[in-house]
Amino acid sequence: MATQASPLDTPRAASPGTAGMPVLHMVIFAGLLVLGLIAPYVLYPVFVMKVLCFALFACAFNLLLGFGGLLSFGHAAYFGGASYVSAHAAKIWGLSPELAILAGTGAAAVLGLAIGSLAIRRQGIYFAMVTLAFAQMVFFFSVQAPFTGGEDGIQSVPRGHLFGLISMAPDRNLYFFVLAVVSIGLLVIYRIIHSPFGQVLKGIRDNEPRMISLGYRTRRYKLAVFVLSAALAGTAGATKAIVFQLASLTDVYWTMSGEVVLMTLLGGMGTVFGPILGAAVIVTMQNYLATFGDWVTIGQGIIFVVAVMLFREGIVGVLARIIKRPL
Amino acid sequence: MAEVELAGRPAPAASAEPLLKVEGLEGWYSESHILHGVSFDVREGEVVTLLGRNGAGKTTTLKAVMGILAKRSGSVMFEGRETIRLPARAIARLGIALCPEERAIFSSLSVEENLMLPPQVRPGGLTVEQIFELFPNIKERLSSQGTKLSGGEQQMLAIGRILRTGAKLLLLDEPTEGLAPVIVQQIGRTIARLKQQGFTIVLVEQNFHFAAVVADRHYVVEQGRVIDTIPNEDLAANTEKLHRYLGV
Amino acid sequence: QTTIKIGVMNDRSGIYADITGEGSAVAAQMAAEDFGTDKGITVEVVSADHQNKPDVGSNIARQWYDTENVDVIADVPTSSVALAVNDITREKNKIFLNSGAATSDLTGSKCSPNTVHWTYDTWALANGTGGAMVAAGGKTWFFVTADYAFGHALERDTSAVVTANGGEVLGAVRTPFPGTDFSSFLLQAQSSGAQVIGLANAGGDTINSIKQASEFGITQGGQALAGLLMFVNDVHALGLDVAQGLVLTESFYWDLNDQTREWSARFEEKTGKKPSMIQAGVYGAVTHYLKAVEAAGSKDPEAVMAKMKEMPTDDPLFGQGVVRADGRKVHDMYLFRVKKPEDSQGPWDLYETVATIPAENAFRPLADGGCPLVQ
Amino acid sequence: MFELLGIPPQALFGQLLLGLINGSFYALLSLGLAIIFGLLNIINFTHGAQYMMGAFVAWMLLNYAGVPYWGALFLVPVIVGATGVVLERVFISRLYHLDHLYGLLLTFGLALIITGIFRNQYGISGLPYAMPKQLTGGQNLGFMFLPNYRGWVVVVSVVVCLATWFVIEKTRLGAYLRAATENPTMVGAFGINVPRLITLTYGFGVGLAAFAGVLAAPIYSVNPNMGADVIIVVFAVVVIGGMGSILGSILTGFGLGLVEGLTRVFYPEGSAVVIFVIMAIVLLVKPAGLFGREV
Amino acid sequence: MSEDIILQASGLTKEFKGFVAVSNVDLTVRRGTIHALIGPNGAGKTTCFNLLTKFLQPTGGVIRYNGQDITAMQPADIARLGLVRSFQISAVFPKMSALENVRIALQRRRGDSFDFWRSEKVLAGLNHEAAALLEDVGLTDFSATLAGELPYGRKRALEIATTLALDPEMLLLDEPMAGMTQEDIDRISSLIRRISANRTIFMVEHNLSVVASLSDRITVLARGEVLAEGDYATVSKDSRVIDAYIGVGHG
Ligand SMILES: Nc1ncnc2c1ncn2[C@@H]1O[C@H](COP(=O)(O)OP(=O)(O)OP(=O)(O)O)[C@@H](O)[C@H]1O
Ligand SMILES: Nc1ncnc2c1ncn2[C@@H]1O[C@H](COP(=O)(O)OP(=O)(O)OP(=O)(O)O)[C@@H](O)[C@H]1O
Ligand SMILES: [Mg+2]
Ligand SMILES: [Mg+2]
Repeated sequence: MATQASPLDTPRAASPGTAGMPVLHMVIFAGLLVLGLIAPYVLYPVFVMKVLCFALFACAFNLLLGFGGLLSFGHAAYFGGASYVSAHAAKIWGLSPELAILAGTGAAAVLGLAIGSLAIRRQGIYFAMVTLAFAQMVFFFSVQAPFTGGEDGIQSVPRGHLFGLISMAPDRNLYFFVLAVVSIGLLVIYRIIHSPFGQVLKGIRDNEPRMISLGYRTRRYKLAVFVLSAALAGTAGATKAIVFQLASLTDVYWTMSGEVVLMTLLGGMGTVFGPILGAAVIVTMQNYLATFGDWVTIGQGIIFVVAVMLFREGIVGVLARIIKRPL
Repeated sequence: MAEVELAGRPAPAASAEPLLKVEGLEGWYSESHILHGVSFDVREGEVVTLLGRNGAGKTTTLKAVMGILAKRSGSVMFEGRETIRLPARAIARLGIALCPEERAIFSSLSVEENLMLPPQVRPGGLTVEQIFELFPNIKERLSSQGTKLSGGEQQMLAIGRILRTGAKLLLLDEPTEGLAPVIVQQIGRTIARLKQQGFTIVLVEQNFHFAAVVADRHYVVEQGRVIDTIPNEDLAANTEKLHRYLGV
Repeated sequence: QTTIKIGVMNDRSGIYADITGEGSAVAAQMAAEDFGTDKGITVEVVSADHQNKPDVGSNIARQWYDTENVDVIADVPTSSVALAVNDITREKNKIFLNSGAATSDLTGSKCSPNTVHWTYDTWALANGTGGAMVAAGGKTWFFVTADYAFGHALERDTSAVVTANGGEVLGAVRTPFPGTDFSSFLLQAQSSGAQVIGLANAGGDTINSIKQASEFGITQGGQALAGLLMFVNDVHALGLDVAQGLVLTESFYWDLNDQTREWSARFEEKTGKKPSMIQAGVYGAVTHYLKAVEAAGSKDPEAVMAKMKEMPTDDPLFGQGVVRADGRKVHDMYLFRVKKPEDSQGPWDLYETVATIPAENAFRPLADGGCPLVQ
Repeated sequence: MFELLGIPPQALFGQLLLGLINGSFYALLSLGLAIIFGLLNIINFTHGAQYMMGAFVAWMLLNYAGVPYWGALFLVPVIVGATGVVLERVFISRLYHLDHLYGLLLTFGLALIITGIFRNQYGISGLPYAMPKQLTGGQNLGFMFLPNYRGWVVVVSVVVCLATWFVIEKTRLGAYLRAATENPTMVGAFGINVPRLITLTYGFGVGLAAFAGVLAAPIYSVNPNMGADVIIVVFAVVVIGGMGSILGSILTGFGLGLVEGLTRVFYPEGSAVVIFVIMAIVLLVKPAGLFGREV
Repeated sequence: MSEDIILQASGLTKEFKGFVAVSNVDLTVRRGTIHALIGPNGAGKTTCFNLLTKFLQPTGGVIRYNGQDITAMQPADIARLGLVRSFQISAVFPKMSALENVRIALQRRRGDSFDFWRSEKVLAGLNHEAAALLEDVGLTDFSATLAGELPYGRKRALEIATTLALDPEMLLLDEPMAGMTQEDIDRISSLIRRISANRTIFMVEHNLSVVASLSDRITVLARGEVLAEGDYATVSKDSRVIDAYIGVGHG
């Protein structure tokens, strides 16, 4: 269900020949890394870490939407679910942060497998609604279940010691750990997109019955990408829990699913770098509008509408069109 | 009994003033420029064919005339009226009807609903009985879902439904594609009969022999232009030229 | 010449926006003005919306303390957020003047040397409503409980009080949170035949249950509804003909005495609404804090907290009182019954006082809270 | 007295009746969604917000213009429907040539805006809307006290649902609409004014939502979030019923109302998720939905 | 059953709510032959087709492929056995270039591509083979064009190339010539003849000249039942076939 408007569908994005990472992309990745390294010295580290977590979340989501052609409206389930698990792991089991995050990621993958195997039975908009509904189920579970602490959430989660050695309490230390996690996550996604597996996904998005007649068991591929996306979303959520020392209902509520869609759409779905930008923009906006209450909601709504009506390719998508290169 | 009704309506002699006059018609799909000034005309009561290789622009031409090609320019005069700027629905109301290449049978409608869908734009269309007489298969499957018909049955339905509307000019895009010879012959007869009834028809055809039987004139389309016109009577003389055009 | 920055953090868009929100910021501002500028203390009030989300709240708190050198955070309704801010305030060693939150943990297991809990808490509400209702003859109870930690706590505390006072709890039904249709749960409560139906829920849930209770003629049927967490604005929103007869506990009502009436009038000029007890609480807490700063001659948290706990409180809204070692501010509580429409003089004339619970037994005894600070 | 799992049978009837009442809201809303989706291929995420608007506009009419409930019942769907028409003309109509997911995203954004605005204007603690005198009080059915109003809700929504179903599945207009969703270009080429059809359809679907909103105003608190909560459940309802079928979404709506009602008695904690659980099961055994056409 | 029978369907039946589209059809396709299925519109050809490739589940009957009962199998798995189909309504990947269209099929032969950790470099190796297949169907000049923008005829050609890329043991073609110019028809026929060397081909086709020239064996279907079977000469003389299908005075 890729769309006329998304840059995916244009021949340049198809780029049959492209193998490995084009120079342009290497440059951009490098640039981002440099930014990431200097950011904590000019900006409030906790804020930047939030941006990083959401960047990863958005990219994971984009893997499913932009490249798997599946619009999930329930990605909060994996993001939030993972954050609960890693918070629990760090606080109750006393795991070190990296292990807690792994635990969260694993949990998200399992959840993704469970929900995904049901959801992929429906296509397109149904798929969106089904994922939304299941996410809502996870939400209700989180409200009632004892271990999630209901609406108090899991609070005062220890940041712990990396590998049991380096204290993560100082914001800077934690920051560079988070930067590392997120960068790895992003590179993994990049590789997935440009793998033979990625090609198959493209085919399925384009004409599923034909893929079947060619002998592809398309459901398994869809499920695979779904699980991958869920797991990576989990990594983001788990990391966030460590950063804010808190896992709460916000992260499993449907508005969170909406926000990640917005970030991806705004940045440019089906682009490699769009979601990162999208996340940065939205998180910043939330920060500055925080004092204005409803205006956050209204602002997000307006961005949604404007993005859909005026630049569906998203910011980065538009840039890509201008410089005539996939971004 | 169909014949009886038909008798009511004398076939008008082909008049001087063309019913459809296409001049310098240009057409685009988004960016790609497909029609580069197509010109041809059809007089009332005539059957003309557009011949040409795959991708020559025949279908696109019909779409442009019908007004469902998003980007088009030039001139399309119907009964002396310029239609190039009208929306498709207005053009249809003037009495032009299209039977598209891909048939466009509606899956959410029953066969009957499909048949009854197009509103009457003029008197003088065929009655449902006459249509059943032409295409018996349809009658048997009236209640089933439109797209559950076989490829051929769908084609018959697609033709049948525009015969009801009483449109004066019929645009038929490869009506015999995927049809069994019996049906092809049936359609041939139908077209002849419609002609005799005073319908005017533009026919896009691959099936050479078929075209030869029914048409008054053949326009050869190549790369978005009409490059030649061959009256049917001269067809024999021009076969090998035509073969060259069509790359046979 | 000390400058003090007070951050009023609360719900400005959600369910508690009316009882806290801008009104609390106004109250804090009023406290600063009434305190006066002549004492060499200049006060700046900033405010933010925590949307009832702990993550948003802690995020704001961190940023305020780390980058905008806020000295005090005030109000903070919604227990989950309050607990989060409680932690951060302690970690950063600042001061937290809570007025909006209900959880009694703030001065119990989770108590902090940097926190004062001013207006009310679940224990006080349960005690007020539960105790007084039983005393007034409401012996048998049935709970309609929102199915999450907070609802459970409310039910637990209240049933304890009810049984302690010789009442009996016939049962409870757990309702999904948040919910809109409570009719079927109310019917279950009705068929239980209990004299009192305790609504162990909050906000929209409470409002809907009360609406539907009146629709199904439950109060007409002779059963009494007890709101365990309700505020004057909720009653105002419901309207008297729906809410009449409902009993609830609050620590402040604009129409208590001349001082409250005078202050509330000023408040109404600025906001167009009568104050809720939470907004009143913000005023009281900030006033007391400023006095303590003046007395301590610095804004150093330890010194100021010490002063706040040492000096008796005195303000026009809550009268005399003290701040206990566990951070609990104690004062009288009141059991109100919602008036019948015909008895009401004006749009905000809503309550009649059923009982006054004296400060000494309005709140949980210092010893029972399990607060580490008092061991 | 004979009891079923500790529930006297009378009480059970009572609960079933209540279930039916919620069911009628599900039915009205999912019907509206189904129509809009069926004919415009758009998942109208704004539906919840428009349901909420219905309730609010009724409240405004009463408080600013003194229009009583009965007037609102007819005026509100028209007014809100009109706003829907505007939205369709200004925004949605620009998206038909695109993938459906854009429609979803757009309406989601619109929903955020609308709810945000109403929150700003009216706060969130909810506004009171009095029940029409004619419908206050209730019947004592022996096993329960049934407020007249609730009975009215059931009756009127059944009628509205069936009428709608008839128009779409059995009339010529309905045929146009169905055809237009599949291939608007061709239908246009037959001389039918497709854009207008679609606009009016959207307006109608929105009108249904608003109608449900008016029905809800007297029993649920009129507050800006009332739509957001219910819409997701309705999505599940629609998935269970299978969106292809109008009748399906109606029946599913009422049916699930009943099921939910029962859960409230036997396992209240689960009543919030029971519909989602059913959805999961349906997806397993009949992915197209109970009434959905396989495509 | 004997070695040289590759596909055998017995008692094949398909009902659509009451309407019997295919009733009790027995079909036997010999290895290495070109077998044509003809019949008037609505005879049940496409339905048969969908039954054989399991895109429809038969109401009754058994299908054996190389002696193996495949009646209960999934479409994808059938394809994996080397029994591959093309579609009557053309099926390409509209948003991929012609080359990619073919390559995605070639990729299938590498086995399942769940290797998301690999770079797509590994696919570049397939480009030559893909180009060769495009050459075969005369699409060399279009290899970079998006399939969606090819004219109908060329789409069909591309689709056949894609199907061939799977190097199937048996090929089922539904009206491969429909909507093609004589030029294309000739090219595709010769292509089909060429590939039939080491394959079995089963096709539905209306173009009788094609059927006549290509097929070794013909089964005539009418109203869902087998009307006649044999080589063109036999079938075209059969009186029932003539009035049911070919009609009087044809070419
Ligand atoms: N939707 C489209 N977008 C872009 N280009 C198109 C589209 N449809 C057709 N074309 C191009 O327009 C040209 C003419 O197409 P058209 O369908 O008119 O040819 P035709 O003469 O009808 O061929 P055929 O005999 O195969 O139907 C072709 O080159 C084709 O690639
Ligand atoms: N899914 C379906 N539901 C109901 N009837 C169907 C369905 N598919 C096909 N039919 C009917 O079964 C009969 C055979 O259809 P089929 O498509 O096999 O014919 P065909 O031989 O392919 O004809 P054509 O040469 O026109 O394609 C037709 O009468 C058709 O209406
Ligand atoms: Mg064509
Ligand atoms: Mg067929």
